[in-house]
Amino acid sequence: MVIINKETRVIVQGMTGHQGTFHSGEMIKFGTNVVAGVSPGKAGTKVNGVDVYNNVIDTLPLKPDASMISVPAPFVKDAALEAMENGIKLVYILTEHVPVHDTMELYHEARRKGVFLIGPNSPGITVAGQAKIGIMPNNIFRVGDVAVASRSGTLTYEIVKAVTDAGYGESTVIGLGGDPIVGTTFSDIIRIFNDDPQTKQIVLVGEIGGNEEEKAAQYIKEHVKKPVTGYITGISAPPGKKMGHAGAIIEKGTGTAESKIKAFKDAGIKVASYPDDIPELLKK
Amino acid sequence: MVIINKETRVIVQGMTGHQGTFHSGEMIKFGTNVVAGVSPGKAGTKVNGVDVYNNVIDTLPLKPDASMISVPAPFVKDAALEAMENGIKLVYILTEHVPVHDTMELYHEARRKGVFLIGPNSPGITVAGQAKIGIMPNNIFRVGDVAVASRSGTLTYEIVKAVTDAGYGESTVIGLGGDPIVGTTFSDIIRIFNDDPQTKQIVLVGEIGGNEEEKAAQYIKEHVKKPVTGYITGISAPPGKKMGHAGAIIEKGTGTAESKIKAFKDAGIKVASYPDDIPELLKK
Amino acid sequence: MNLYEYMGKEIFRKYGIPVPDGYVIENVGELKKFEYPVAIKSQILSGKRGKAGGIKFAKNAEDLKTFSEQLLNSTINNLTVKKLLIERMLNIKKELYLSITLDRATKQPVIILSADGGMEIESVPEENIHKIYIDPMVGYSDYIAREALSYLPVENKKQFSSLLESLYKAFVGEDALLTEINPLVIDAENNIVAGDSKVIIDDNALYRHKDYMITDPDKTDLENEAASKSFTFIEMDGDIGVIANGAGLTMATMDALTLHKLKPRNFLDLGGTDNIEIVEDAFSFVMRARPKLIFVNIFGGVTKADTVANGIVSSKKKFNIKQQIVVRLSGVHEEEGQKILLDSGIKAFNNMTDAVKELSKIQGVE
Amino acid sequence: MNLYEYMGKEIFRKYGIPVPDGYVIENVGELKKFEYPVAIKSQILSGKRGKAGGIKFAKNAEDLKTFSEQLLNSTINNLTVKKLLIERMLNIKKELYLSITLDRATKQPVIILSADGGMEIESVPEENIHKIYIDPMVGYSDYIAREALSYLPVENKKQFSSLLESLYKAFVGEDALLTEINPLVIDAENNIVAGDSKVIIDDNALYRHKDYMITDPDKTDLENEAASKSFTFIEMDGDIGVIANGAGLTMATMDALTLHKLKPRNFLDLGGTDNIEIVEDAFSFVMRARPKLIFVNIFGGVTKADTVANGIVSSKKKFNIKQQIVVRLSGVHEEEGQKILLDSGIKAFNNMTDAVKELSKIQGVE
Repeated sequence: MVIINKETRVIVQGMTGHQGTFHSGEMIKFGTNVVAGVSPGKAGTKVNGVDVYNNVIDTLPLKPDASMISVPAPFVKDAALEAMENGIKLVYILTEHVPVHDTMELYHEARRKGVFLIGPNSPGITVAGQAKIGIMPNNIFRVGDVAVASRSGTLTYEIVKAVTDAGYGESTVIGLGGDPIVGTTFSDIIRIFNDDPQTKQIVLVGEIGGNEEEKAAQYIKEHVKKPVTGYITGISAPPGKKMGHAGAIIEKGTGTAESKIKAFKDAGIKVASYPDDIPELLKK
Repeated sequence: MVIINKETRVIVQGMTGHQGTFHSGEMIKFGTNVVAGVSPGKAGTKVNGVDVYNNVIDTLPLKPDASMISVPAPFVKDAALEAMENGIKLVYILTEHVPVHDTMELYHEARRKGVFLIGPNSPGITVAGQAKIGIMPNNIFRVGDVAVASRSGTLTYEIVKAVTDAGYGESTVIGLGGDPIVGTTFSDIIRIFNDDPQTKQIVLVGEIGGNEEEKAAQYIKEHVKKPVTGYITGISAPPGKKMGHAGAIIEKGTGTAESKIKAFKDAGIKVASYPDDIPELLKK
Repeated sequence: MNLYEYMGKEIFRKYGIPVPDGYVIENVGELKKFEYPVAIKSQILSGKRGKAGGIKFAKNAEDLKTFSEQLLNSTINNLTVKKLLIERMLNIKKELYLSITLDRATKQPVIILSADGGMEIESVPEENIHKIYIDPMVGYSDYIAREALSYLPVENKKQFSSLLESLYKAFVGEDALLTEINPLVIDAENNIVAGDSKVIIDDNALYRHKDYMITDPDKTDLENEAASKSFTFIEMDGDIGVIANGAGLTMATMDALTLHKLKPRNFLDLGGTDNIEIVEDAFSFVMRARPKLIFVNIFGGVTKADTVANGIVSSKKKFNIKQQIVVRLSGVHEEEGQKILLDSGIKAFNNMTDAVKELSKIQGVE
Repeated sequence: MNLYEYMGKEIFRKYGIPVPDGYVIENVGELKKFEYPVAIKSQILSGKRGKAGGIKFAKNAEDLKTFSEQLLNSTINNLTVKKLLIERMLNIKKELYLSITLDRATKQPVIILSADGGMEIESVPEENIHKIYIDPMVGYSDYIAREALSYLPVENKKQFSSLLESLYKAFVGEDALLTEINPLVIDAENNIVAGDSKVIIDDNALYRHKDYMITDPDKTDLENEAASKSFTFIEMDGDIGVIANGAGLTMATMDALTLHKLKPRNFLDLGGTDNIEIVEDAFSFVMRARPKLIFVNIFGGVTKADTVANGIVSSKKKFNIKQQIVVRLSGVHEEEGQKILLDSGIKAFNNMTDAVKELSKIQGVE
């Protein structure tokens, strides 16, 4: 188990919304311990059998450990601050299109407060057989020893399914989020995976932009003995063109698909050319 | 030794000013390792034989550990941020009349960055026989085992001199500063004194306002075996009247001289009625 | 610095916090045509102003003039009423309490709220007072208003949220130690209005707010004049003029006098100086407070003992001081200082306890 | 969103950053009486505009008109010039470089400076480029300007400090990803003026800046229209229309095509949706880009495979699509989706590699 488990007490900010309702239901089906919802003005109602409160502070008697944030982008910063200032130590932001200046502030505040921040624009985290906070499809997982970290959403499901279909299982799967700044990066998660006894091998699904893949590769080179398989998207992206919220602004010198693939190879990481190739590269 | 010693590499921000020049000279006489001065626009000059630079960043090759800030109050926040953001881990602010909102920001930034912030409006810190950062008179100290923490300036010198004249000596003497918010409080320093093998007994010179004396008393009650002597000023202060920068706004319920003296007595601290009485209460 | 109600309300207006329409007068000639009824509010820095008769209501111009004449220059709670705030009377449905102040314990701004407004917050039961702390590194965010609203019977939630955000901006932007609205009025139309204001600005930050700052209404004229010379000088009820150096030592001096049943006429911190003229300035303020006896308590450091001794001697001549001066001189240049004093016939002690005993003897309170 | 020079300069002006006097025209009828000499600057989003002939100088009204006529609607670096900025010509003494951007590695704003201005910053030697990081929790403080000045030959230090503070305020206040001034001009009177502007605003924050935002000048009309419907849609040079779901999967799709020497006509991320109409909207944009062949690559999750299948079938009818559609459907409701497609004669693959092979076969690039 890494980061969350069956006991983790989760609240959902924005639970009465369309996404909040659907995904909290899926989470409960998966086995997640959803203890409360928060939606201003909706106190007293129930969603998926779970009580809804107006404010995070009202849920504190339930001792929440984690919050999933599924509110519209303009309200994400406020909701995440509400969770962090009320002492919640794991905050996951589902919402996409969050202004990067908002995320930047949340990133630094999370580090200051010792909050594990996932996202924004992330599919969340799933620990197979334990709990899921986020929106990954429930049925693609099998309990196993492959940990996956990815900057993508759909592509992650695709890869997890391929891994499962090939007869492997997963320990922890985390979507870091597709934005230029996210709370948890490859270099953070690689340490955690490396220390997790349940994880025997690691898959990293990177993307052009930033230098987190390069930093993680450096760490792997120096500290990680577990086999690592990598894949980088964006090799075809024209320099300077921005591929939506994929965080794909090519940066001078670093951040290209080439530099990331090179860093991976230098660190002894097996690099797949297509997502479909990943299962073949896993250690039997 | 606590906090600083002969080796501590000190810079002085505002060294070319009247106060900066005088006190850096006294510090050097005391034995303090003053490695550089900082005064914008004054690079290339020397004060007391020490090179002056324009910016803190220019002194980084000298590996400064601590900075003394002696610039006018409106520039204190900027100077302290300059020191902290450049990685200096002990920042002492001599200046009085710093706006409390500025100090509040510095307090939180110091905690975040792990900076030991002393002051503002503080006479500084002296480790007898080692080093002094601040403005305490050089000739009142003798190396010994009495640690002193005080919220006052002149009153501290008076008490230290009385302690020395009575045949005792000091380990570390720190002036926490007379403002409503200061970087280091009694409850911070009491832990440090308690852990310091050189310190055999402790003198706390408190003042009305705030609840730091009460918090320290609680800690002493639970953790401190060393004898502690206390003195509280402001017993005569009319409620609600503010005694200048002494930080003496009486707060509802807590913060009165009575509540502090009671907290001290409850914690087994011997309480002096007059500053002159302190040496008599010390353990022989 | 404590601000008068009308000054606090000017700040509120600047930050978009609704206040009743109104204007300030210093004499009845300044009364204007205005919609009735109006409230006539004495501008004094004192609680329980209403109970003491400092607030009256007028239904017409005649009443307004009569009451204004009564209030202006009257004495309420020992304070002279120099200004009146004439305000449109609010149609009050509910009174709440809202303030932001600095919590010294956590070093954070704290919002204090209560559904029980209109009375002194000290008399509101603890369980009806709610506190919300704001981390100054993060600042205000909307969830704070949502939480605040969960404690208050407010229907116009949007208006309250924006008011609270504005109050926080005023607190930070004006370097306030306190921004208090009591009562925070909900009127018959469910609008939220600041019924009163109590604002305290950090003296040390006044240089950033020169626009509206003149003299501190909470200080005596002499105190204000001393403040303009950077002395911390406070007038008190006793008869012993005090000059000491350092806030802590000065306060300890007051304490020692009080413990000996001696009564200080003033608090004066000479500060860290080494200038005879500043010592003379200090004497000029103390003498104007007309003490019966003078106590100078100095521990020399930055302020050297001999400089102070010279200042005492020259002040004695300059201000023709007849009162007895008891001096305690210690620390840097102590011996030089004591000799200077002795030469001009003043005996100086070198410890505080002895000097205070001498004062007791002179005052016959031993 | 990339802003034109004149838009960036409007922002600069709003924050008090000095810019040359000037005005914008779309046709020569809008030319005004103005002090000569003037610079005539083509408003296109392209570097090396000057070298490509996009900037001209006029000494009198006649030249101004002639050059403006030449430049307007001309093509420079493959872009059509629709607007000109007419500006008072600066008397340049020195050109510096100054920008603030977001450093993804440290998650902080970073100030980038160089005494070598007026050329592309990429061509300035590393040792002449200086970086100062700003902690966003602390913000700007004056020492940052002092440090910056130690790297730059600037005499008017006060003006520079205030300019730098304003640029940081603009960077934060306008949700910028980049605020760049190149050249930062020091003129003959030692005044500092922004000679050019390059400003990029975070698309996700445009809702906070509705005042000056209309359409993204950096996007094609079709891209802008798609953006207004919240699609991430980018036109490209190839011939295969692409619809996929999720930014990562869409990008991986592009990569797979490219690795097989297939050329995408567009990037279109369907996003997480479960609505047939959105699939139809996606097709409408792809069809307007006139692809030769269409590739739909879906991994069902929130977006269910059968919904997409239904959307494909209805789009085919609605837009009368003659082009071949290659579909890969996998994930949630995969079997239902494949059946729907098969029923209307479209063969769906369930893995990406097979689908791409099929495309290669059709295009004959195997």
